[in-house]
Order: sequence, then C-alpha cells, then structure tokens
Amino acid sequence: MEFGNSGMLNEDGIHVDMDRLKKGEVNLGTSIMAINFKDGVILGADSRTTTGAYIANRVTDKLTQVHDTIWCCRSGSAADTQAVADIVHYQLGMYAIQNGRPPTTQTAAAMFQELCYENKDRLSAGLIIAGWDERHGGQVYSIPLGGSLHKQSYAIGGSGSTYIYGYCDANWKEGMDEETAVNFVKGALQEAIKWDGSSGGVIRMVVLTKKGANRHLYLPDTDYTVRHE
Amino acid sequence: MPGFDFSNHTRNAALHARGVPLPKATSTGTTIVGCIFDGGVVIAADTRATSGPIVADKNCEKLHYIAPQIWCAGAGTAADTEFTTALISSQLELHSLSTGRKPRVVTCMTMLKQHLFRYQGHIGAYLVVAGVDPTGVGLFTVHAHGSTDKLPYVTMGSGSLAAMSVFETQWKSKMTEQEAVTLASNAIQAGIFNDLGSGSNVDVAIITKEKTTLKRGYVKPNERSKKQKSYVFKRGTTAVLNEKIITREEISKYVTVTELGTETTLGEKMDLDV
Amino acid sequence: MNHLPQAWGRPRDDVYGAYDHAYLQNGPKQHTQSPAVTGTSVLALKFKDGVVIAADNLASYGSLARFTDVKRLRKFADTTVVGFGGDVSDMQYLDRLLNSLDIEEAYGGSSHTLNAQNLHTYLSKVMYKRRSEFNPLWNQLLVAGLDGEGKPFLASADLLGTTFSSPSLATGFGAHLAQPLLRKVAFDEEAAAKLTVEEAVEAIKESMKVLFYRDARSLDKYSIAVVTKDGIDLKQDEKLEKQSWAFADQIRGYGTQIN
Amino acid sequence: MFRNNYDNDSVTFSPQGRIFQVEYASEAVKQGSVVVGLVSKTHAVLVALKRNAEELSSYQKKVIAIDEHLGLALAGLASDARVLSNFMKQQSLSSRLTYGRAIPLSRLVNSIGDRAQTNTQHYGKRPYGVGLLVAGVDETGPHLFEFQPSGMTQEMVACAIGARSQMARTYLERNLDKFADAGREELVVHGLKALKESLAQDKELTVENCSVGVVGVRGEGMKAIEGFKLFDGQDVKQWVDMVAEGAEETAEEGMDVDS
Amino acid sequence: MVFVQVSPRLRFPSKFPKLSFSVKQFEANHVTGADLYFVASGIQFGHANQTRASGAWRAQAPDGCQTIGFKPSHHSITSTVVPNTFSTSIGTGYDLTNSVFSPDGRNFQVEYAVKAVENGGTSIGIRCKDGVVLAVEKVISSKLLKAGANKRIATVDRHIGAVSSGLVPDGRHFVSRARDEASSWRSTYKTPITVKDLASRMGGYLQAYTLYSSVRPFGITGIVAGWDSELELPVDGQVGSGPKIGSGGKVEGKKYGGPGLFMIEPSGQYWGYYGAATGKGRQTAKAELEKLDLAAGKLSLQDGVKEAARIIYVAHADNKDKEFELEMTWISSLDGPTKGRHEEVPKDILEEAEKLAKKHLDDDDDEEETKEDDKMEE
Repeated sequence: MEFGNSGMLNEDGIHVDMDRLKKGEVNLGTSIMAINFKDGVILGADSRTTTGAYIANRVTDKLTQVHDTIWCCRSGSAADTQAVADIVHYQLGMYAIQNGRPPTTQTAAAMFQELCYENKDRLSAGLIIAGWDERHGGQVYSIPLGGSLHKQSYAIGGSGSTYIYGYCDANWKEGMDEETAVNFVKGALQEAIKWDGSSGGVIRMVVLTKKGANRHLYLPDTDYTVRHE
Repeated sequence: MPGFDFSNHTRNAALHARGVPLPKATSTGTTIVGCIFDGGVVIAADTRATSGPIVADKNCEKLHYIAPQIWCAGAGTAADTEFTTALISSQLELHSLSTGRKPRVVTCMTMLKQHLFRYQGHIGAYLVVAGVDPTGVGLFTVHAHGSTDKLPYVTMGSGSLAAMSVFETQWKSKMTEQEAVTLASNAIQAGIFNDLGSGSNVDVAIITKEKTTLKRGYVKPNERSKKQKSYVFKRGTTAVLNEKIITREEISKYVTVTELGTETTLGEKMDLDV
Repeated sequence: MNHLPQAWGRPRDDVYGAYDHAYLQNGPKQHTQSPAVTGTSVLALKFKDGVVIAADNLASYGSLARFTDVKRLRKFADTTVVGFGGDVSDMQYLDRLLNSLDIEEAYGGSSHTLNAQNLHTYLSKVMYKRRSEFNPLWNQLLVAGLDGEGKPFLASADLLGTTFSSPSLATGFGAHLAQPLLRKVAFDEEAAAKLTVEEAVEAIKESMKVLFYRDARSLDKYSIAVVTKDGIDLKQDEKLEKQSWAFADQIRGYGTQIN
Repeated sequence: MFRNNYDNDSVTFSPQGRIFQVEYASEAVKQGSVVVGLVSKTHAVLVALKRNAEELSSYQKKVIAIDEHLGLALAGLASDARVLSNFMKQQSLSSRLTYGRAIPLSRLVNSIGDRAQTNTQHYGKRPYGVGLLVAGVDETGPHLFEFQPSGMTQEMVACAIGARSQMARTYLERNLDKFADAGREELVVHGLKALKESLAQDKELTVENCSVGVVGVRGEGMKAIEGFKLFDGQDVKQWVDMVAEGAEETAEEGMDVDS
Repeated sequence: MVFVQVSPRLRFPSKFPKLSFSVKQFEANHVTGADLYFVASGIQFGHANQTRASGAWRAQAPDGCQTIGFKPSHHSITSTVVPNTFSTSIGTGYDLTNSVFSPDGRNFQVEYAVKAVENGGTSIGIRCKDGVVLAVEKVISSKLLKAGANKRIATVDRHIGAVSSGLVPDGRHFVSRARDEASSWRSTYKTPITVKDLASRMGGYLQAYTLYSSVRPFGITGIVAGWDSELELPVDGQVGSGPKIGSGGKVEGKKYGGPGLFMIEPSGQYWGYYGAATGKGRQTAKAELEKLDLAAGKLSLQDGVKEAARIIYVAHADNKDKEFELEMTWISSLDGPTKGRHEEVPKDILEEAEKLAKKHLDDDDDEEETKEDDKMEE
C-alpha cells in the first residue's frame, strides 16, 4: 500500500479516487448515475476502464446485478467494487433463501454500506445502488467514498460526474416517463463522456420496473442516437 | 527463541533506507492475448523472460495448464503466475472431483480473482483465462488486484498495447479457428517486435469443445541463424613458452594425497542415500 | 483549530512542518486519517428553559456541495438533540449506535432514560476510545438537552475525546464566526439563564446567516431544534431569511472605478 | 420427598416439569442465617443475623455494600454471594464511568438474575446456592429486590430469606401497611423486630450478631441521597436496644447473652 | 406439597366421585393453595389413553409408581382427567437426558418442559385489526411483592413485545435472546426485524436447546407480538429522502406490515396466531379466544384489550384460590394510540377493562353458581 504525500483532499475533492488507488490498479474512471422515474429506476454508465491513460476495457459493463431487480453502478477500483458487489450478490441470495422473500433495495443498500464503511481504509469504491421492489417502487441510494449512505431522487458519481452537476440539476424533473427519463440519463452521460477523459465508450442503461430489468445500449459511432440490442 | 524472526526484514529496511535498491523479481515482461472464434478460443504468448535488462530465458512457457480444457496465459511476476495458476489448477481439479462435473472457466476465473483480491495486488499475476466448458466458451482477463473483464479478445502484459492495436484493426466476430490463431499469433508478434519486454517465439493454445491443442513454438520468428564463420581458435594457436612437471611424490611433501576413485563411484555412493 | 474537518486532529503544519508520510511506508495498520463526505458547523445556545441548536443541511465532498438534504441534528429519546459536524459516514454510525442505545434504555420501561448529560458522557467515552485505537470517529458533536436536575445542558465532544461545556458552543467554522456573536448574547451561565427562547432562536438564526455568508462549505437550508422539558421542537427544512445582498449594487470596481 | 432420578443435575426436567437441582439450591438458602429487607417511601433497609462458627471465631459478613446507592444482604453460600457482588460492583462502576449515572437497580438485579439462569440450563454448571436481598435507591426512589438461585428476581416491599425466615415474613406481612410511611429509624426497628421473630429460642439479638444496612433519599431526586451505610457492632446498639424485650427484661436477657 | 395415596383398588373413571370427596376433605383441612397430588402406587388404570381435559392437575410419578393428578374444581369432578401420558417413559431411562429419543420417537425432556409451561400463569395474545394485545395472569406468590412492579411482559424492540408462561427465569433468558436477535438484525439489515422473522429466529434458538445433552429445553412457551410498520422503511441512520413526490413504480393496492402474533414452544415449534394462549389456563382461554372469531379481522384494539382482560379473568377462575395481578401491553398501528410501539396499556384503560372483566365474571358466576350448587348437592 502506498500512501499519498498529502492527507488533504485535492482541492476539487472529486479526484480523490485516483489518490487512493494502489499502483497499477485498474480504475473505473467513470461516469455513472441512477435516477428515479415514474415506473421505477434507470441506471446508466459509460464503459471505459483505464490503467493510467490506457483504456484496459472500452466496453466495460459497470452496471452490476446483485439481485433480480436490485442493481448497482460501480466507480473507483474495479477490483474493490467487483469484490464488494460479489459479496453483496451472495448475501442477498442468502437473504432471499433464508427469509423466503426477496430483499428490498434498502437491504441491499445497508449491506453495501456496511462493507464500504467498515473497510473504508482498504477500499476505493463509489457506488450507486438502485433497485425496484413492489412495496417501495424504485429507489436510489448513493454510497460515496467514506461509506456514508444517502437516499436520493437521482444520484451521479465517478470522475465524470463533476462535469454534469449543472446539467442534471437544471434538467431534473421528478416523475418523468420512461422515454424522457432515458433521454435525461443519456444526455447527462453524453456530456460526462465528452468532458471527462476517464469516461468514454458506449452508454449502458438498465431500466428496472415491475416488468423486471431491461437493458439499453447506445453506441458512440451513431452518436448514441440508436438503441442497440 | 520461539516465534518469528524479523531480523532480515529489519536489515532489508535499513539497507533500503540507505539507498540500496531492493532486488527485482523476474518479470515476464510479456505479451499475452486471447481471442474467441467460432467453436472455441485461442490464447497465445511470447516466450521471453527478463530479469531487469537481461533476457533470463529465451524460450520460457507462459501458457499454463489449469484443466484439460482451461488454460491460462500469464504476465507479471513469473513466480506468481506460475504458482497461482498451479494452485488454482489443483483446487479446481479437487472441486471438479468433488462435484463430479467438468470444471468451468467462470469457476477458475472466480477462484483466481478471489485469491488475488485477498493479496491486494502483492501477488503480481496478470492472467488471461480461456477455456471451453459445458456452458460454452469463456475468455477473461484477471488483474493482479482481483478485477476481471469479459471480452471477445483480450491482451495483457507490457506488449498488450501493441497486441491490442492488431486486434482493434483486424478482429471480427465469428472467425474460423485458423483465422483466430493467425490473428492471435500476429498480435503476439506485434508484441515481440515492438515491445522490448517481449520476444522470441509464439506459443499458442487452441481450445475447442473437443480438445486442446498446445502449439509450442507455433511461430519462431527469431531463430538464431547459422553463423557464417566459425570463431573457434585452432589448437596450438597459443605458443608454449616453457614447461614444468610436478609429480605426485613431490606434492606429497606439502599435502596428503588420498585416492578417491572416480567421480561416478562417488555419485553412486551418494545415490545410496536417496 | 482549523475549521476544515480534514485538518482536525493533525499537528499544525505551521508549527511542526508538513508530516512526512514516508515514515509510514512499512508502518503499522493504518486507519482512516481523512474524512470524505463532511458537514460543517453546528451551533447551540442555552436559554432559560432549554437549549437551541442548529446545523445546515449540507454534506460536502471536498469543495463540492454534494448532498444538500443531510439532516445533521439527531434526536435521542425525545429528550436530547445531538448535532454532528465532520464525517457523515461516522455520523451515521453514531446515529445507529444511539438508536440501539435508545432501544436498550427502553427495555426497562420509560422510568429510566439517559439525560443529555449521561448521553454526553457516553459519547465522549466512545470518541475517546476510538481515538485511542487510532481509529477516530471524525466528528465534532454538540449535545443539547437537560441534565439530571432538569437544567439546560450543552456540551461538546470531538474526535480526540476532548469535551467542554459553555452557555454557547459552535463547531468548525462556527467557532470562529458564530461564537463571538453568541457570546455577546450569553456571556456566561447567568446571562444565558435570562434569555428567552425567542432571543436564543434569533441569535442562532443570525449566526447561521453569517456562516452562510462567510463559510464556503455552508448552505442556506438548515435544521434547528429547541429542547426544553416539554420535549423537542425540531424543524429540518428551514431556509435563511432576510439576507443582505442588495448593497452589492453600490460596489463598482475595486478602488477608483466609478461605473 | 421422593428420591428420584431427576435430581442429579440442573439440565433434567422431572416429569412434572420441575428442576430438582434448582429446588435443592433453594434449600441452601434456607441453611443460611436469616436476613430481612424492607422499604419505605424514602428508605430501604437491610438487617441480618450473623452467625459465628464457634464462640471465639468472628461473625460472618452478611451485608455487602455494592455502590454509593445500593447494598445487599445474603443468605446461603457466602462465596457465591461474593462472586455475584463482585459482578454487581463491576456493573455499577461501569455505569458510572460510561454514563455518569448510578445504575438503575432493576437493571442490575436482572443482570445477576440472567447470570443465575444460565447456571440452571447448562450441564457442568450448578445453580448459585445463595439468596440475596438487594436494597438501594435510584432515580425512581428506594427499592428492594429478592434474588433466588433459580434466577428469579422480584421487587418486594419487604422480604426475609434464610433459616426460619417464615416467622420474619409473617411479621412483615402483618405490618406491611406501616412501612411505606415509616421514617428511617422506624423502618430499621421493624426490620429488627422481624429478624427477632426468626431467632432460635435460645438466641437474642446483640450488637455482635446484628448487621444493619441503610440507604435512602434526602428530598427530591438522585442528587441528594443518603448513601448506603453498613452498621455493625456498637453502631447498631441504639436499634438493638430499642427492640430488646421490655425495659425490665432487657437487663436479664443481656446477661444471658453475655454469659 | 401433599400427596394423597389412592387405594390400589381404585378404577377410573367410575370411582371419580370418591376421589373428589377426598379432595374436599383436604380443602377442609386448609391445605388450599398447596400442591395436591394423588399418588396411586402400582395400580393399573383401566383407561390409560384417556385424554386430559382443562385445568387438570399434573400427574406425579415417583420411581416405579404410576400416578395421576387432578384438580378439584367448583364444577363437577367429571371435568378431570386421568391418564398418565408418561406411563411408558418412567423408569425406562429414555426420559432422563435431553436430546435422547425414546424407542417410539419422543424426546421426553421436551415434553417435561411443556409440563413446566402448563404450571405457569396464563399468558395470552390477541391479534386485532389495528394492533396486538398481550396479557398475563401474574399469580401473586406473596403479599410482600410490590404491587405493579415485576413486569412479565418485556419490550424486545420498539415495536415488539414478548411474554411467556412457565419458568420465569427461562422467560427472561428468552427475552434477552430475543432482544439480541432484534438488535443483531438491526445491525445487519439496518431495519427493524419483523415479528415473523423474530419468531423464526427464536424457534431456531429454542430448538437448539433440545439438541444437546449438555443443556435442557426452555421451560416456557413464549408469545411474541408486534406491529410491522405499514409504511416504507428507511435504512437506519440514512440521510436524504429521495424524490419529493415519492418513489416511482410502486405496485398499488397492496398492503404491507401489520400485526404479528406468534407462539414458540419448548420444542422450537412456532406458529402464527390470531389468538394465542399458554400456561395453566390456556384451555379455557383458547375456548374464549375461539368465540371471538378473530380470523374475521374485525376486532378493534380497544375491544381487544377488554377481551384480553376478560379472558385472563375467566382463565383464572379455575385457579380462584390464588390472587393475581393482570398485566397488559399493546402495540397499535402507526396511527393508533401507541404509534406502532410496544407499550403498557395505560392505567385508566387497564382499570376499565378489569372492571368489565370482573363484572362479566360475576354475572357468569351467578348463572353458573345456581347450576353448580345443584350438582354439588347431588
């Protein structure tokens, strides 16, 4: 483990992820988001994974399923977030079996938070948890670096998110229909990809509603206009 | 004294503090690739092993056996790739015996990533995992810190950028076996010729549903050609200026001479202990 | 003390020089030495029947105003309010700790409840224990309520386990900006004992406004609570009123410029 | 009582659902000399009859102070009582350290009850062979608790346990309505009178064989308590004299004891 | 304890009246309140597998003796039972150790633990449409007990209460474990445990005490009752609130949360109940509970409190010679009087319910007494 030469956050705070990475670690220098809409939630992410300036994977899937209709967006260290997601995936599976009912998004958020908080010294993981269940509908939780838990109507994260705070705040509307919501996510991620060197590639989305999980894919060569798949 | 002895650690820390560089592990400064084709997967690697600026081995093996239908290409610290793959291979076989099923590529990948994550990058193994199992064809990369990627074509090691440029320009989906092998081989050669850490030959392993074919030295673009001239000096090239013979009797004045018999008998005696 | 949570508990660079982390290369197990998502000041003021306490609703991520709906005043058992500055994840940890403590206390019926003084003792022990493990909870807390004799109680505890008490208290930037104002209205216990609730609330609101003007990590949305023997009146979605900005129209240039 | 197979350990139920080992442990309590406890609106009092092994030996310790606000009296195995009282002292001090609060009596008594229960449910353990009367004051006033080897704990207005304690209990039951409003002295005297009822025919209360523990509140709230105080020897003379047989008999009885 | 030796020539049930006569005699001798046992040494019962009826006294079986017990009541003696259900166990050795099966597949130690429950004061729980009531009959063993203290119904978590019949210290152990379970659930899932999940965990815990020879089963039957929040639950300690208009995509028209009532037996078995009863008066209480048609879900919490008080009074009537104290707690819905919390029933409501219960009992007694007297005279 190497230590940075400053205990302070960088002036702009947001690039803190980089400082905490171990040498040679794979970084999801990322733009991720999840939003609430009329019928549930939508998760969205770019697909770029970097080691330093090299793109180790240009079609990464940063949207990870941890239960039927509970997913998460991963940012920070690829290894850490994969490990955390794998553990929660297992725990939620056990929860469903032991208690004879599917876990709620809250349960998932609580488990993610416990891992992120108790291991904050060892992890660099910025996660957004989004899920849908019958009782609570769609819900979005954000777990930033220190392991705090924030319920939000929409959440953005990763290095690219700094560039779209303004866009999201200005364009956000509660209770959007699916099409508007998809366009909102797409528009935001397009901006993030445009301005953030660590974000790029395709835009992936997952729409979670009572109908289940539905994937979207938009490609840069068609200017993200055409839904692929 | 019972317990652990940390004196070497203290010594090393003190030496390091005074500017002595820490010894470098042998690194396979490497190009490895993998590529899925219609009906299987191919992985390939160069064969150069380096230790700092020295080529430690010109024809090492970087394709590691995991299971009959699962193979791994390794980059990073040679010892780590060697032992990690051997360890997981062993565990996977035991797992396979206990479940009575053929081992799966995802199982191998998961075991590798969990093992590597536990060691937080201190085990410097960067791996390409490939194989065919009852669920189909699998191809993954595993980074030393424990992250994994699933892609149709992958490259790793110091030559990965050179190799990736080949894939990014020539890869297409649903290639035939031969196309894929050629493409992988070309990617490795891009590493061999453009990356100083990679060199020598191309090893290839082709895994299909039916069988695995390991082609050691699939391409040998760096065969040492025959020297045009011999530089061996002829006998008698050096002149003899004078000559003196010392007999055994003479030397016995200074030392005790004992007859030991031939080397082989000594060897045989020692063999008895084995 | 510097008002930035990131600097709390560190040897001052201007006194000791910057810390050389090279010494920690192969050092012992390290714990968090820096907070990530943080809240800024908490203010509180005693008055004759109780205590007023306030904190804004912002959680910052470095300079980024990342979460604007974070309630940093937490109730305990309808008798006490704890205000949290510093790391939000540690605040949530403490909140759960207090929640389980509250449940345990209620096992024996309502006759025995911890008062604010007891709670402050407890929290200071928690904070001190954690700093002694070199794993501090990165917070500065104000505990507001009533003591064993029903008198107003206000005290602070921080990540080092330091505690103190005063008729008015403020953490973070508030210690620099608000405390002078609050001390004016309640210089000592005697003065605080004469304050009405209206006066105390007014003083706190005025201080919150100054903090919004001059603390770059603050927000104009805040929570305020009044704790008395009748219970807690907690409002969590207040907005600063009667701000003064219009004088900006008089400002032209920075010296001699007229237009 | 029938000899049966179900009484060898505390993990075997008899067909009637009884645990004989626990019942036998209660018999051990009846082997101990009698102790009496009673409580008024302001005070809680413990009185105990001490035995000496032989003429020249010292008398046993029957009353133990636990903390400023409580103490206990024991009947049965004194060493078991010591284990329990040490545990109670720890719990009590821990509460003062952690919360700055005197531990509520009910909580303390429950904690030893829970400990004792464990001993009745696991093979290889034995039930405690001691009964306790715990007297003290907390935020809710004076209290008296009885603890039994089964782990049963009950809050009482008055209680007596130990050898021949039935007679003391009868006295207490008969005078039950007088205790609540009794003053400190009056309460002690009632205690001694009850104790006297349980004396063997040839025995008399003396300053040697009598222990008294008193704890109470002075006015309102916990702040002013009369801490638990143990009286032995000449300190109990005042009360012993008060309950001695009528004035004229006192001398004679006294002579008897001395001889 | 008083043992009454029964003549070896006695045969059941035809000779019941004679027995009832001897009980009367003992009552006349002021041994009321003591445990009365009838010991029939070495006799063979003609009807060994007759079932027990309510209020019967337990059989006592010293070595090698077959015994029965029964309770004299102010009803006729015919309500008494016979059988010695343990007749096969005693002396065989299979009943001396926990975790041991008898050849016919029974764990007698667990069955004996049930006996401890059946001697305990009656506890009941009623699941109403807008809350749950718990009530317990606390038999007053001594005049010296402080009235109103010594609570037997405990709070497990804010929204859950528990009560038990049987060995009181075991009940405290039960509660202590339940609290630990609730608290560990909270620290794992950061949300309150549901009543059902708590019952399941406690079932598992009690079951574990039937598995090993190194422990004994719990001598209690526990009742847990609570109200699972019908609202959306936050994650404990969370900050932020999500969309102002609420989350999108909820499935409308479904109800969540609500009342929960479970009873856990020494074996670890547990069931959900509309009305649960255990302890000495459980048969009577169950009969009364069944009359309420709780499954219809119409009974309100306020009426439930009155019914609970009445049922405890009725159940106690079989045990009239001992005084008792009624303790009641309740958990209402979030908009009800306790706001989803487990609390004591307020004094005024409790007293009102007790008054009605006593009145009901007096009315009942008046009716019955006339009949009763007739019978007695026969």
